[in-house]
Amino acid sequence: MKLEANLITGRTAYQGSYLEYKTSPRYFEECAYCELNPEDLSQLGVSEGECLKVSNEHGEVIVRAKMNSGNPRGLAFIPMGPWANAIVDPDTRGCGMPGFKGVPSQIEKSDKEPLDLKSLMRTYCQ
Amino acid sequence: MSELIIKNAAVCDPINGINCEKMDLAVKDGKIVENVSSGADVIDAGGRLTMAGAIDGHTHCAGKINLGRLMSPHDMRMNPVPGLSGLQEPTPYTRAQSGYNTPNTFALGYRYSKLGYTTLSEAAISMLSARHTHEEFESIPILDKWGLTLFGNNWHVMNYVRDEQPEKLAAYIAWGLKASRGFGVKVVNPGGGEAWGWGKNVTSLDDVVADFDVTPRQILMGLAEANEALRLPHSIHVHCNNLGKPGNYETTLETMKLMEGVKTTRDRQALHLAHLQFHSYGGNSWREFESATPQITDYINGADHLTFDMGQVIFGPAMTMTADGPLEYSNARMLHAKWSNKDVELEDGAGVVPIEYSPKSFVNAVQWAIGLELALMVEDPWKVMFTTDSPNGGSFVNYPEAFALLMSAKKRQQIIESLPNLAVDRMVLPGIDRELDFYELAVMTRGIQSKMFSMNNIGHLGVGADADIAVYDIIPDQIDPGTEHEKLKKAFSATSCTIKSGNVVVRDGEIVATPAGRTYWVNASGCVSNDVNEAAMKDIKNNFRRYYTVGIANYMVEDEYLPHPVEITTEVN
Amino acid sequence: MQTVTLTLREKNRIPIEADTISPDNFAGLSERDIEQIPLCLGNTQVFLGDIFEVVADGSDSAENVRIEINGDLSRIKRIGQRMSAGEIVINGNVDMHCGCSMTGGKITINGHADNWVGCEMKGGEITVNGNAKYYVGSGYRGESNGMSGGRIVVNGDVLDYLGEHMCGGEIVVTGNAGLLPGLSNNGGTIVIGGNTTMAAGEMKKGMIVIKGNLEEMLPIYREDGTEEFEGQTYRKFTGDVNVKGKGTLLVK
Amino acid sequence: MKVITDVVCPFCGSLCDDLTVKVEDNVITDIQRACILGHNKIAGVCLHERIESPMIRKDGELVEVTYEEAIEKAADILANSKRTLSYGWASTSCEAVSKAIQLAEETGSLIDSTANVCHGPTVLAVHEKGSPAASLGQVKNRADLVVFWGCNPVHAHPRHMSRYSTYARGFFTKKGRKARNIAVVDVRETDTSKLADKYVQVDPGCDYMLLNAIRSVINENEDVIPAQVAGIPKEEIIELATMLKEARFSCIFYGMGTTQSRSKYKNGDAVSSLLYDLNQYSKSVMIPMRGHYNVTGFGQVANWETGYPNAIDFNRRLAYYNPGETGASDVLLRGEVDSAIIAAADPGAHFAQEAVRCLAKVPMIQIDPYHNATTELADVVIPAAVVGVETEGTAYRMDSIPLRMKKLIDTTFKSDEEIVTDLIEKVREIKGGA
Repeated sequence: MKLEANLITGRTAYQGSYLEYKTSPRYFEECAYCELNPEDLSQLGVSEGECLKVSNEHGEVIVRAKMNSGNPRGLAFIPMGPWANAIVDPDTRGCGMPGFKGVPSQIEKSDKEPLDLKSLMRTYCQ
Repeated sequence: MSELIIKNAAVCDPINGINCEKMDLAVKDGKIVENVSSGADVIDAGGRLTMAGAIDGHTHCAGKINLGRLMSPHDMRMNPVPGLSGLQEPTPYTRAQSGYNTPNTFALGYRYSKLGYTTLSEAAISMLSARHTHEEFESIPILDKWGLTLFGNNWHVMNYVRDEQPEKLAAYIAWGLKASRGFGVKVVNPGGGEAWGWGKNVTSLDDVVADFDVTPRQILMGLAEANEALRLPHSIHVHCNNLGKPGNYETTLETMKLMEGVKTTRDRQALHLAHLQFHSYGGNSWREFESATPQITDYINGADHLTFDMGQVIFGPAMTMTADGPLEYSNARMLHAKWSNKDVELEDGAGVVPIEYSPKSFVNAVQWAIGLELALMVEDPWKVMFTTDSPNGGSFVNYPEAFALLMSAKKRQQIIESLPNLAVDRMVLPGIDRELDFYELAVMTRGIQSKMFSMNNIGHLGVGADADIAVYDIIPDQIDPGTEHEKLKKAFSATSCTIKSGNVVVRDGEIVATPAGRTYWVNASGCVSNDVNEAAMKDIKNNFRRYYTVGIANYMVEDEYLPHPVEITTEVN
Repeated sequence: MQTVTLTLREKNRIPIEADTISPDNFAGLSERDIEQIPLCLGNTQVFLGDIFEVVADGSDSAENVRIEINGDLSRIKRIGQRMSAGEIVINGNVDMHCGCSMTGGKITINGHADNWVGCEMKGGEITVNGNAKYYVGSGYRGESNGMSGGRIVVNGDVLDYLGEHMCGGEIVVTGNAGLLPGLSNNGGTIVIGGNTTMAAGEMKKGMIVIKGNLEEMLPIYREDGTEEFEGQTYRKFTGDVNVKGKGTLLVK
Repeated sequence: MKVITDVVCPFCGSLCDDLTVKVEDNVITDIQRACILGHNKIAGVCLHERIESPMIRKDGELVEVTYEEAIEKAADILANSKRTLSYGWASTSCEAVSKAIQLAEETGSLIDSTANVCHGPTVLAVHEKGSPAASLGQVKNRADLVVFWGCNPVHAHPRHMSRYSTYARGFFTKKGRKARNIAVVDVRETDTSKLADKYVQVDPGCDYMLLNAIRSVINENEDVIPAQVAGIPKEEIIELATMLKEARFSCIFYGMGTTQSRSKYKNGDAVSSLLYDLNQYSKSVMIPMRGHYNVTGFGQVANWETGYPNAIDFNRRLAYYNPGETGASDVLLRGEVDSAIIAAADPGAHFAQEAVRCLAKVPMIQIDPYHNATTELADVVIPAAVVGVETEGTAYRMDSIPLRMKKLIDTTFKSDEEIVTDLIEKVREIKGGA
């Protein structure tokens, strides 16, 4: 079961409070998740804390599921940070700004765990 | 420090009554001295025209010009005045340069220096953003600067004027000058800025400013009297109400008359009118628009309490920037142009709008003429300060073009012939054959500034003055400015030599050194009694606590922002 | 007639700024002279001969100069900038600003073009026989006049901001266009063969024809009957009403 | 014990200047009035692990070296590169920015700030239409309508609403929250939208459509608006436009929801155009919700020193500017730089994957107080003092009001400004010798 979703990324106060402490496990907890509408989550058969694979033409990332009834259906939110950025649209559309919001993506349940910061960054060094 | 002697200079120094006399100038420790030792460095001026460093007494060089830059990245590559505009590579002495109307700070310093200017008076410091002005000042190399602080729409000012507390008003101004490290009192569209807080404006000296119950007339009078009570070196510097509107000359006349009653406490004018060109319009609509220079200059020729600057228009692209927020919005609507606005809490505001003055536009052509008319129809050059209100009427790099116009009736006539007939009918310039000489030009670019800002150390070449000197590649008795305008323009565009505080900064039109300039500010607190000051501070602190978004402690510009300060105090010892 | 053939020796990663490659600059120059023309590679200067194999034949004035460039030029910018006459044929992809500010002559790109192709163009003709990216025929930052004359034909797709601030000339795109084509049009003509979206914001004058599907119509146009264009009938819209625009937007 | 008052918070663009900090034995023991973001940043200086020593990557591992070695290595990279990207400079002082620009000019580099992935499009919008703005105090004292468009201050600027906007009490707004209406436009309910009087849920990426529809109402062209635009019924659009038109003073605060969504800078451009129309009827201004506390300051300094606010390319010695070509993300995405110097920002964490891949490939110098994602990719790491806590300097608030950041505690770390000054000197030495 895959959910077609529109991915947006953005700030949260909690992600922000660990901005200068990225090596802390709290930063990981506050960034490596994806918020979905409860109905979307139940459609995927996923409950909060379980893992999701979010993928699109730019890549894929494993994050934990989180519920947010404020999201309309089909809208996925991942806090700004390395996990979100693994799958944003890098094209700057002629004006310098990559596609951090409005990236068509597929979401499915995963039994893999999210990578921690260092492991995630290491994938870029290969 | 080193010694320097400039030999065979044709010195034109109106403050000291010297009119193109061949003489030597001795310089020691950055000052003009009687004589120097035989070991002094020698510059042979070869009979060239030599004046004190020029002073731009009303220019927008720091602060809201940055908003102008932000709005016009395309300005950076504009190059209508080669050598003084556009993108220029760094050299061993200079940083990279950009821009025309809104050049970067480095270009501002270099290009003014090339024109022989050594001091700038920034026309408006917004108090809450004063640090910004001083940061840009510090980034402009070579030149000395000061800035005039905006007071005309300040809540404290309006409250004290309404409540008839002139002493507290003076105390507030002294405090505000210190907070902003400002030099003098700038008044822009008094009352209009506050009205613009609600999207409105005032239209006469007697409109009542909503919520504050004062009129522009009262604000002007209150500030002028406080200015004198504090013995400030400069008079109030006024941008009248109704700038840029047909028929506004009446408001301007009223403003001038209002100040007849002000008793000055220093030997200078009681009122300086900024960019008078924009305030000398006749007609009751744009259709009827015409020059009202005769009405304005008739009055000025009979008055002795005021000075003004021209606000000359230069054809081509310019960038208007002023604290007159409502004016800029109406400019933007009229011109269908980009519009920036910045209202500042409890204080003034600002607006920035690009403009293009076209010789084909009848209005623009008349505007162009009015600036020249004002300078030529006022008999006494000691009332006229040369400006383009850079970059409002046009960039300062065009000053040589405007000098040439003032010095040549023939050149003016050539341009007039290319203007629309309708425009020519609405101006008085075609009938004027006066041509300024070098002496009068030196008055308008150096002498009057020295007097009107009470800056005895600059604007002249007498012993004891700062060694700010410009040598132009002109032999005064071998040129006819009336016919040789290209030669004249070229010489005024790049000095043979500019000396700043005794340092040679320009040689043969090129920058050869970039020492840091100084920043002047006026500390008038000595003219305020302690108890009045304490009472005013109580009000000020109260307003900060309730209405400002920064604390009073974070409002005062710190010493760090003036690494090269010159503090001027005003009390009589 | 003068013909010059440039063949890229090796594909570069750091962009080369090649505003010196134009018929105006090559006219009357020998092979040797052309090899000595400077180009910018990052913060260093290189010579044309270092980057390209140069074969030149004949010597003539700019209008009779034909430059053919072979290779993957996707990191070579500003080819044909400000050219006034003659012809450039590019066999391969080309980087940004190709033909920008040109006033005459002809550029043919047998490959894909990058951003700002024909930007602030005043005259002449550019044909892209592949796709082009962002800001085809538009203006540079802050400038309110983009392309003011000449003609650009893209026989493929283009991306966003096609013809932004255009005030004259003509752009024809055979394929699809990205977001917001024809923004602030002030007198140019744009024909889009395929689909696009949110067209013609702030158009004051000029015409924009969309033969395919206009996916989202900006709520700033008033329908104004129909109009024929190239034998087809289109719904005619006039606007942008918010700038009191008199522009014509033709939509199927 | 030292009590320092009127401390300016070095976290977000709100630049709150009313913090009180207590210091005992050079350790911060108490912070008053800061939000969670500011508190964690200031407290973190003494709590979080710092990069203790300069490091150079050798055989894949960062090993500690002397400061001089690190500077030498860094200068060597810069002096020998053809196209260096200098990036970040937003969480630092204007004085450091000035030095960074000088370094970029002297090395023929390209320099960009974090506006690249934040309010860069806002800057492009100003180029198009200008910036009808006001200081935050105008909003506090006058605004009877505040619109938060695509921004979420509860999370990103936690004290904004109490100090400047929603709850602030001013001269004409003595009743605070009761004196004003709050409207929120967003694609999803947020903690900010929950506090609004009016919440408008726009379809993702359709802000430009909605803004144009509002303009059509303001300009009395309602007839051109279809029954629904951007997922919002026409009646609701008219209601929102009427709120704006009838307000005495309104302010539209806008955030990444406008700059990063589909039509990017055209959203800010359209807000500007809306205000150009609206001010015929009622006073209205716009203020961008800037993120890093001094990203505005970078723009100011760069603008006066180079003529351009960010994305400045000195490759050809002249300043050249063209976001989309000279932005940090642009050049990294195209893989066209051959070295990088990163300071006071973390592109490793905040850039798109393709850009990060390029950063990983080239020699990269990092200047930062903390180990972050970028450190994982860096070849030279130089630790720095935390501006606003360990060193002073100027910062600009989101409304371009400059404030002086204080030094609260002593440190042995060098400031960004000092480090860049040393780098300039070393680069000159290398280039002079060559």
